[in-house]
Amino acid sequence: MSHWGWVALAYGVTYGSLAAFAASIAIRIRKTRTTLGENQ
Amino acid sequence: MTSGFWHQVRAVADRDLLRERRRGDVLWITIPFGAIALLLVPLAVGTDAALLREIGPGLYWVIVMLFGVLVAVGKASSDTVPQQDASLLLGLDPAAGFVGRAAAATLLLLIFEVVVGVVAVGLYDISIIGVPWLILTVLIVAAGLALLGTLTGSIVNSTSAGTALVPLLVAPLSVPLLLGATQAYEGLRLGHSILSWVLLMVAVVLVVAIIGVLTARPLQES
Amino acid sequence: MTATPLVALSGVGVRIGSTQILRDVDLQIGAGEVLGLFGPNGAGKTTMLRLIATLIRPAQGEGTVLGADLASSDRYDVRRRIGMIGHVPGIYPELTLGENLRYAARVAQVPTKRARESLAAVGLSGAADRKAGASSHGMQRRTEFARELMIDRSLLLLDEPHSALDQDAVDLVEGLIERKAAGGGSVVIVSHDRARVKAIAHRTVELDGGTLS
Amino acid sequence: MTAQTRTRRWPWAASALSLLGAFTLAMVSPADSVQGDLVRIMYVHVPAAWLAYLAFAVTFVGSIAYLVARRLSWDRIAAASAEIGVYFTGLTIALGMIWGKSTWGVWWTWDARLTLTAIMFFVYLGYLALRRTTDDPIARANRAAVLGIVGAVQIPLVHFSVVWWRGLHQPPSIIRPDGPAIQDSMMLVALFVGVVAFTVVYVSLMVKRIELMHLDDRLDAAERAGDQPVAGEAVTAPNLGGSA
Repeated sequence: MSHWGWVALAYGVTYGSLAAFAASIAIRIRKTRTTLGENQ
Repeated sequence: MTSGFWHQVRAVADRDLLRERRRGDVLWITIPFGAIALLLVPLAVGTDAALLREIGPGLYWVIVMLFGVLVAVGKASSDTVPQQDASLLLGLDPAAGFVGRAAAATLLLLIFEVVVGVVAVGLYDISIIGVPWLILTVLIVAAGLALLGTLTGSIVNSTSAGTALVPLLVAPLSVPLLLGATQAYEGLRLGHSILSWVLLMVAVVLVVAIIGVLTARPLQES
Repeated sequence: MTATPLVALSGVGVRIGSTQILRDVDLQIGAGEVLGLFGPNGAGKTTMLRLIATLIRPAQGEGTVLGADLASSDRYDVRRRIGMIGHVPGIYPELTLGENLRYAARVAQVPTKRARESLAAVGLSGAADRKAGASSHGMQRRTEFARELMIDRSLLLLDEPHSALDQDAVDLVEGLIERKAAGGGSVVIVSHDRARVKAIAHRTVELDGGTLS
Repeated sequence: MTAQTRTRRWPWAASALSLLGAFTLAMVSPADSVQGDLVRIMYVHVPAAWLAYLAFAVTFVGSIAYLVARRLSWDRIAAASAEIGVYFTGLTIALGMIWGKSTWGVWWTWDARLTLTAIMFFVYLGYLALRRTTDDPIARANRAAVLGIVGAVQIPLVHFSVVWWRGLHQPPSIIRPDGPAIQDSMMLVALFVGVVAFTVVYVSLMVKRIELMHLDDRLDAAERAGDQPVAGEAVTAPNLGGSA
């Protein structure tokens, strides 16, 4: 794979996992808020 | 560190050793488990003598780290809540309890290391060299691993996962001991000075012992 | 009871995990008093004993036992003066009855010859070399009584003392309780056997729904 | 009831902005004379490793603070930071392997820092496993605090042992696998901004993760509100009905 291919993979893994981790927290926050019966 | 403290340490150590002698878990379960691991590896990686002589020492120390710690978490060294309550109400200082349990585990680990060591020498034709240093290494590893196992054992103390979690907690933390022991033996073989590795292992023993004593009371709380 | 109480709890609550076991418990136990504690299963009687034994920190309220504040570290110093015989015997099945007592004597730092004497006092000298795991529940409880005889305690906490004991063992227990109360110590008995306990207790309290009434 | 926990918007915005800045810098900075464009992997690999250790340092401080002050807020900080630390450690290892494969053709180069990061990953994975096995908040905080301290105090010991061990097996190579020398100031700027951006991300994740913990506690409390019966009330007098 070309150099840019590896770089793209590295940044894809970085930003992809960051987004997934952040999203998992945000989703759990929204879910808990709704069960607590509050709006955002 | 009054004389009462060491008196209680000996009482706890004797108690655990007596319980182990009666149960025989180390002798009949943990040691055979280590020995069979040594037997299985050549079946997997091939029985070429030079290869086995090369990987023998390292493999021995890995088995000591992974299975030796089971000595410190056996039934003989974990108390039920009523047993802990009774000891506490006898005025047992949790720190003395910790040191006593670690001392008993150290002795049991020594037995493990020696017996499994004999099996390793036999199967892998490991040459025993630099004996005084080797004995020192075996002693320090026994103490370090026993302390790590006892400390994580009291951290995990009667949680739902129970003692299964201890080997997972100990394995990464035993890396300085593992490298210390393997490099010490390597150094002996090549005639280098192994003081730095021995001091590293002693540092592990001191650090874990100090943390164990200082956190004995908060851990008893939970 | 003008003397300062051995045990004083005010507004004490205990929570384990997310369940509330005890709530705003107020209790005073004076020296020389024998207190009966009754209540249905799960009312928190055993938790109450472990609380008084300083083995649990109160989640709410505060309390002192033998002068030590339950939330501070001086509770470690009074523990040796508290004896507790719980539901489940706190002894080691692999060790013999004698070895269990010798261990207790060594930790409590009393002469180990007392182990033999106290075993004889509870009528178990013949069974000293029998493994605790191989002994009956009644014998294990007697061994725990022997342990309490061996060490001078100011406070005795007994969980269902009459259960699994034959007649002369019951006399033994009640003798121990009377001697302790006469000597200025106090005893808390948790039990379902209201008749027996009412006979020897000065006062009884009902623990229901986690609060005393 | 505890104070209403406001939902905070700024963390996600701040993180996105700073990452964008770091990304552009990483792309515009010059290629490395030897590594070529592969050096750009360093602008995410090094910050990730740096943040992993910062996170475990926060867990260490939080653990000590909890044992001293006995306030659960410290335990929450220690726990959130450990969780985020394990994430960053995992990311560092993944990036290290991508670097290894692209530069040396081998996924795992046994380079000292990468090996050390892998060991730390398992120590704090054990920390998270320990927290999952206890449900009583006080007992869990006590135990996690001790392991948080043991884990951190061991890092120097593990570090020395691995670096010494690595020293013995250092294959002669033009470029040490640990990373190329920084040749150009622009590279340094890109790296620095990368670390700053990742720190902003770390703080944002911490803020949101602790917000979630507060909400979980409030949910827990709501379930246990006043009407929550005491455990004992679940036991009622047995009613045998038409027994003989």
